[in-house]
Amino acid sequence: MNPMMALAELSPKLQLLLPEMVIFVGAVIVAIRGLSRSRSARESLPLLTCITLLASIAVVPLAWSADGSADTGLLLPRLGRFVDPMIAGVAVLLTLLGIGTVDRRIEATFACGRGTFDPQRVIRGEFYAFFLFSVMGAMLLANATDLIWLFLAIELVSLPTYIMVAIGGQGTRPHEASVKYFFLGAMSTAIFLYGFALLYWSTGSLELIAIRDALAAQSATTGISTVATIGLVMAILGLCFKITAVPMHFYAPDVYEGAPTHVAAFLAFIPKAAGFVALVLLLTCVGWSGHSFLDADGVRIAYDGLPTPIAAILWMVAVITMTLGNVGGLLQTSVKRTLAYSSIAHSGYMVIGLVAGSAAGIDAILLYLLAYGVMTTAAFAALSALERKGEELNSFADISGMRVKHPLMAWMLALSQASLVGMPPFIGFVAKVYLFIAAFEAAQFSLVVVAVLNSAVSALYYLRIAIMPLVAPPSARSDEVTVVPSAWPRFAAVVCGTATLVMSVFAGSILSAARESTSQTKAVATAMDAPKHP
Amino acid sequence: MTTLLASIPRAMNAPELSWLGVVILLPLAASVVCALCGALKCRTKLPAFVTIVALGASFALVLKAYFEYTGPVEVPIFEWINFHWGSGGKFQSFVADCALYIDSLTLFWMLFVTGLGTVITIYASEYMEADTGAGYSRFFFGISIFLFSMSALVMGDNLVMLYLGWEGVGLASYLLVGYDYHRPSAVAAAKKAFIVNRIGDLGLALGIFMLWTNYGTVRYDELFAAMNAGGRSEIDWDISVIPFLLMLGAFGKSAQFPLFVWLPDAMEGPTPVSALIHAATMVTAGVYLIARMFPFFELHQDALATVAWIGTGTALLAATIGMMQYDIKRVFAYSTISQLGYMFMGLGVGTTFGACYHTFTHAFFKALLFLTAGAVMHGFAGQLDLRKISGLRHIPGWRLVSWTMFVGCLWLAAVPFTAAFYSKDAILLTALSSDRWDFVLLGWVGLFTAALTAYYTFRVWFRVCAGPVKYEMGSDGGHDSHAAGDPHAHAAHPHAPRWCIKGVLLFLTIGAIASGIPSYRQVLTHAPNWVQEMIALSSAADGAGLPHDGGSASVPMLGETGGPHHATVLGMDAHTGLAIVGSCASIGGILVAFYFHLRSRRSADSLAAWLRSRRLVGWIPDAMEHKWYVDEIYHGMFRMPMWIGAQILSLGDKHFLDGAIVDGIGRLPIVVGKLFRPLYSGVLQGYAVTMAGGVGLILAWVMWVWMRGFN
Amino acid sequence: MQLIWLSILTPLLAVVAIVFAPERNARWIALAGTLASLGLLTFIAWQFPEWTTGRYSPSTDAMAWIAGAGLGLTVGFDTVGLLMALLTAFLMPLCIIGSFSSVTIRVKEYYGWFLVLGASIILAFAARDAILFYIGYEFTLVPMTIVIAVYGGTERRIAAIKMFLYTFLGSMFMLAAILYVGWEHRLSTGAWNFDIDALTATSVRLPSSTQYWIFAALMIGFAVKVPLFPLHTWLPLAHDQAPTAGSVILAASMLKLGTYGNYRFALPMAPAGGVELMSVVAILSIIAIIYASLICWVQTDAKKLIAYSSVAHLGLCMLGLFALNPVGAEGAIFYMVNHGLSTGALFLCIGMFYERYHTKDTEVLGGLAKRMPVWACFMVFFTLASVGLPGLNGFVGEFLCVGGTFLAEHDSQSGYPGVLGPWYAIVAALGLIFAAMYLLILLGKIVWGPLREPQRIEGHHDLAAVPIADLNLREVITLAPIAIACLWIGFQPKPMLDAIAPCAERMLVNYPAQVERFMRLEPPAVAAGATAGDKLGAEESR
Amino acid sequence: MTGSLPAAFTPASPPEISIAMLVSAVLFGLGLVGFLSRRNMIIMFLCTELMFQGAALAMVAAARDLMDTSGQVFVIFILTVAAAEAALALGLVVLLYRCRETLSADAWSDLGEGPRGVHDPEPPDQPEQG
Repeated sequence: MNPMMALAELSPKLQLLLPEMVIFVGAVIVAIRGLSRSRSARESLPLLTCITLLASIAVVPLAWSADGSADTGLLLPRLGRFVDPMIAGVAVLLTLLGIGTVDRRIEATFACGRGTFDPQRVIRGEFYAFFLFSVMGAMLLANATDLIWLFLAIELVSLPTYIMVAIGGQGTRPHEASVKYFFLGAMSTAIFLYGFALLYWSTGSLELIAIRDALAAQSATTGISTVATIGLVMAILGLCFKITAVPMHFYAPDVYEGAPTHVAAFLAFIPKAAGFVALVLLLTCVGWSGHSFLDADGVRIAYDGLPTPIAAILWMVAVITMTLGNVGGLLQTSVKRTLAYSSIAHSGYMVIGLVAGSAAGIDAILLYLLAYGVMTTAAFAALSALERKGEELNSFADISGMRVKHPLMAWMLALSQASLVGMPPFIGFVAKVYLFIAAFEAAQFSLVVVAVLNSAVSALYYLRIAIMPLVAPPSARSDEVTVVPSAWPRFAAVVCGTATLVMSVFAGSILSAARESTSQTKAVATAMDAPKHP
Repeated sequence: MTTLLASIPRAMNAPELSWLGVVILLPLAASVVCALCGALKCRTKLPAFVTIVALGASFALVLKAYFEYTGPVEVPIFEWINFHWGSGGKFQSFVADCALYIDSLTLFWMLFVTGLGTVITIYASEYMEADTGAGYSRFFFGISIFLFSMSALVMGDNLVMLYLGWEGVGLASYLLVGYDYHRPSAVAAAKKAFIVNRIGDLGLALGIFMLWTNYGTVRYDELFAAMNAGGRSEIDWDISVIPFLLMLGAFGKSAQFPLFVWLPDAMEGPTPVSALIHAATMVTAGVYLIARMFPFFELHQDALATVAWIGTGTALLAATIGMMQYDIKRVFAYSTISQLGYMFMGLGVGTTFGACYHTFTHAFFKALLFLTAGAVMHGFAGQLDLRKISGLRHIPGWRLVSWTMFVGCLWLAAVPFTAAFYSKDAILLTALSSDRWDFVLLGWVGLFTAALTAYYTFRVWFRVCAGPVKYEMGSDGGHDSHAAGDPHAHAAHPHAPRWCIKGVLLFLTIGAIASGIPSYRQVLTHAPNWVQEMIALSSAADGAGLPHDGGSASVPMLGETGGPHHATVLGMDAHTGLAIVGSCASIGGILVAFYFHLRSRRSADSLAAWLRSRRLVGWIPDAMEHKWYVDEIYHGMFRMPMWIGAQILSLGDKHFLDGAIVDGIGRLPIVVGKLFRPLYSGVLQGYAVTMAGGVGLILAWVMWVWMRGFN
Repeated sequence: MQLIWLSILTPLLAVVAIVFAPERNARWIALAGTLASLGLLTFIAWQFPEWTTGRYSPSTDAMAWIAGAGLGLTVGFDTVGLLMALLTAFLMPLCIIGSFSSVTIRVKEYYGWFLVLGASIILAFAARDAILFYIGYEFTLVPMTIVIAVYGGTERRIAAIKMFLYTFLGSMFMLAAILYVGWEHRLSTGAWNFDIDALTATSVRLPSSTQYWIFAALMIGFAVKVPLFPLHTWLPLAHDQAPTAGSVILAASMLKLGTYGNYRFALPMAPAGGVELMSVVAILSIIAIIYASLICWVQTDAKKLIAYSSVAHLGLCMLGLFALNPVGAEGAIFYMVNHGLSTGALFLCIGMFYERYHTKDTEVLGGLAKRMPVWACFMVFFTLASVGLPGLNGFVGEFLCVGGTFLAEHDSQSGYPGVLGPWYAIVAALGLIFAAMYLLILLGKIVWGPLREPQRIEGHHDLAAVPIADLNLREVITLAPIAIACLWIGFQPKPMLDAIAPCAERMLVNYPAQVERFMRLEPPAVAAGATAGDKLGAEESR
Repeated sequence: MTGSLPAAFTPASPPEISIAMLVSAVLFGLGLVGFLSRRNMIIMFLCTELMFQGAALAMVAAARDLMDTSGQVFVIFILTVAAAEAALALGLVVLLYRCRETLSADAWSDLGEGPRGVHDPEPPDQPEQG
């Protein structure tokens, strides 16, 4: 094959990867620039990261300008169009969270002249490069065409995060978090990898579209084979690690608590988004009932729905995840840990979208991911904007009476909790309602009931985090709380807090964007447009 | 039981008579002025004058209406509670407008209500003068509100208007009984009056609902029309229960057994209030209600009998209690209950005429008695114990009070040729000449009660007005706060009443005497009794004793040939016999009182001591003095168990329902959370085992499902 | 529609102004904001075209919010909603005025939250979209929780948290039910739509077993809010701890969201469920009346007493609604407005002496008529209004509620058969006696009797030291409008009754047939177009 | 990435594939058991590598069975990723060893809610109710 022709054939695909390429370039620049002797150059790294991310958002329209004109081999051809900007957008805010935190001690040493510059002791460049790589991995996932891509992208998301946890902050707690995160992450990777192998064995292909067709063929004759089922189950369970869902969620409280706050915020969103995108892709191969696709011959093939065991497993995962997350959250005295449990619980809610499937389910997941990203970032941002004697805020005593000294952060924290609990009119509420709508579409009434009860239970601890800073009197610990030197975390908190409210106003457009991105091809009507009762 | 069914004339719609609304409006306007006076801290007698003028004008208007009266009319004023649904048919609307129903019964009642109201207000303007200022305004505000409510009660064209007035007079009673609010006893009495009345009101309200659900209307005219149209024949459970419910309301307002307990306590109010509200007018609202709704009391054969029994029983009970009271006002209060018992007995045995006539006469003489008692109280700094005042008529300046009280006592004792004699006679005659043996029995009980009445009435008079001059001044304001600021409060000598009080006493004496005129005319000229005529034209016509279109007279006609031909009393012609027996009873009672309380006062004490020493009857005097322990029984039977129950509920609400159940459910998630806590041990391998175990379990489950075959 | 949104947004604009204004001006801005809102609503009411029809106005234009999910920003009033919004808007400025002296800390926040609270409540009453209603309904919890938790009594945080969690849990069920109905709507029409009328139209055609569950879920949510026995335990604590103005709005408007929800959602949406559960609800209401009344009797805390009396009074209101005939419904809706006025005013009165003495304990405080005669007049007046004295506002509602219960017999000739009837009414009417009892006992303790004044607790940081004197002009201005409204409504209930009547009838439009069916114990009728729902019901039962 | 193996390769018979799969599963299982039972971080890491290789073997076997090269391509990537993880793991282990002078994973259990976990300096807030 002529290389030029191959390139020409590839070009539509490459065009789709424009945002990722931008990030890649940015990451390389950041990594190199991090070694600069110039302090200002090093301090400009977060800014550079932001610019990179914003640039990648900016090229998203460009990437999809030739939308649908070529066969890109994508299962959900427009998924990236929503997922990429979403991930990059939240990542911009996540970048702001950590400004001034990474390398702070070393930089301080340099600044007061006690140490000489040593490129081996400076890690800021690495950190932001890893940051960008991880984000890039998450964005790449949306454009995955086969299992290899999927696997590599997931690993690209994960591997940098292991390091980020370890190097993003001070003390030994990040180390412990990192080791737990890494080892358990490796185990989960092995699990889904084995699942991929079985899936490959059963369907004969690594390409998602081919897998879809093979599974459809299987289910049309004898039903999806056992090997495929077990492979899928293992893949799902392995990915559950990324989304902190039962039974792979146990690491989350420890890691979130141990990780630096801004990295915890990162962990709460980027791997989770990646995991859900991967799960969406995997399950789209199996297909939900009420969904149909056009095969190569233009024949519409309707999905039979998830195989019973998988549907049942997802159902159980959803129920147990949200329940365990919420009841676990009740017992905590650490804000970060509570937010970790909240993260678990929210994954449980989002799994409802996976169970529900269909277009509405995926839309709901995307909307919920965005909402969750913004509101949990708001909470973590409010925490990371403050410190107590140079240490991160963690216990409830630290935030008690925060209003007195740091009213704005107190309000933003409360705002984020209100959104997390699903209080109207915040975006968390809209997302939750839409999730329930999706569940109704799939006649998953029991899940709605469980989720509703769980929302009420979760109110117990969200309310505590919201009320503590606003109402409780300042404690001895919270009197010592000061703002971090950088104003950016505060800015991020305000932006995210405001966004929880503003986004709900524009929830309609966000949702329609999400919906557009999940339609399989232009010709295929989604379940939303053509109602059909299961 | 009367079987006689009068056809009640339909009312004409007369919007042109809307000036009658002014009768109600005037007291309301007066109340507003009084309230303003209070708010503006007026220190003059302006509130009293305004009230007097307003009430006088009301009375004048009622008089005008009386003279122009031609037949029942309905006067619409404005729409109050009024709405329709569906097609808006008979059972698809609720119409209780602010409108007036004017028939002779209304006018009869309004005449003495507004008349006595005016007069007693004049009395009060002097009586309350020590309180000039906020209290004065408040008092006359209460009086105005009362007159407003009473007018609404009597003149309203439907039962909801009646209910409005009914509750309104209760409110006025509450405010006025509790006038002297810094005394806990007054506050308690006011509260008790309102709450006990509310129990009766419940019956009334339910009766109204029952009428409405069965007849589709609460307007008198339509209700009567339904009755005329044969509504009485459809006797089923919920219709026959109507009179009993209404009766409960009447018993509450008119202080009949078992709801009479509030009235004696209500004497905590200023005396003009006792005279106006708790003797002359408000307490007769029950009589009015039954008279007004008389046809409905014929719906159930036992309804009127129940009224009669309760009335007679209350009359006797109250009389026995009244015999042993030492507080003058309380004696009069029990006499009021007793006399109201007579009225109910009259209603029950079927003579609305007798009942209304007795209401009429009673209003005058009982108001008179109360006002004399008030004068005593006013002069003696709140002293009301009849053991501590004696020989009043010999004290200068008190002669008029003594003699007007004497007149009042004579009337109350129903000595022959007094108005009360005739009115009581009308009731007892009907009872004694009834076909029913139980009514005859009730009649005799009534006669016996009459003797008791005469005794305890003159016990007061002989003790207080006659005998040697001897008195102790009251300790302080006593029952009326007004005396607190009175310059004479702690004076050693009583101060005699001035012209306002005296004039009113005189006027009421004349009124009491004059209230007998209809009977005198009847006896002397055989002209129809005025009251009887008034009643006969109203919805209570069945018991008026005059022949009417609907049937033949089976009720004795007073003054005709001496009663029905078949009825006899002690073998004599019923009328004559009753006159003789009744005279004997009252005079006998007076003589006994004379002996024990004037001639040989010590013998009364020795008799009581002797009685007390007997084992069998020793408890009776104490029981009588303590009102037969009715309050205590109520307290023990109802209030206490309910209070204990309420305490238990209160604690249960706090500790069980909220503490155990709600908080327990709230803790449930925390408990569940604690169950799973060991899984988050913080040990890496622990997590790995749990995760791998979870995955293994799920895979095992999938395999198991696979073994069983998918689906 | 723009006007309505404006009336909701005006207080919010005032909040923005407060944030940037100096603290001393916060109260005036708040007052201006609420007055502007009241003015706008009055104007809306003035030119309201549907007073006699019970229909929504504006009737047509819908405002899409999230089109795909059928969520709209559609607002509009029917007369009931308008009346309730007016009530709220009427009480808001008075609450603001009443708070001038009682709030000394975090003043800007206080007024800000109060305005948000008002806007949120008005939004709930104005919403024509079920989810929009839910937004307003649920968001009230946030400002109220903060108002209680920051400005309340000694146990304020527990009280606030309990209120929040309890009502939040309840409303979650309600949300699920609304979404379910939305789903049914989607099944039958193919599009999501949460317009209340559309949902109602869908829901009434569902099989009765489905309606049963819809009704139950909605009912749980609203019953917590009302609150209905035995879900009432959050209320006394919340009222007890809330600052005065918070109590006023809580009692007057927030609890009414519960009854309003019944009127707007539970009853019209699930008539078949309504008839099956109506005796249960009625019995619970009656228990609430008697139970709460008895508890009131032994309360020594004036505010708790009034709080429990709210439970009893709203029990009566619920009973009226569940009489399922126009009289009861009319009475209940009428009562919703008037309970707000009289109980709100009572809370204001109690707040006024609390500001002076820093205690609400009727055991240590009493005979205030001597010290504060003007206050005593208002207190007596509003107590009497609350007791249901004819001629004042409370009477009409109470009377019609009991009357409606009375009428709700199966052989009623009113065209609206029911299953309650006289016995229910008699027990409920006992509550009227109890109401007189406990309220007069309260009066007897704190207004009448010899003067008893406690030692003032000095240095109470939350409360201004208001001199112990009679009401000042500001306080009179706070109470007088309510008193005038009470009197006016008591004497002229006709306009309001006329306005409510068509709404009451519309709410009950499906009931006569349903009750007939229920009485005859027919098998549930499957209406046309409900087949999909049937299948779903079957699925659910499996 | 799809492509067929040269025709010289013939599909393996089912028993052979089953054996290959079984071996891969055993490999995976051994890795898992080792991961769960050992405390030494380096050995734990090696066990994860074992699990990876189990998956890789399964992939190769499947590719052989399917006569498809893409599975083998996948294995190359798996090995690459495993190498990356190894680098990461060793770096991490060195870091941790410097801190605590031990390779035992149990030394790192400060976080968590178990008996050995570090509890927050402050007792929990007052009990909440619902």
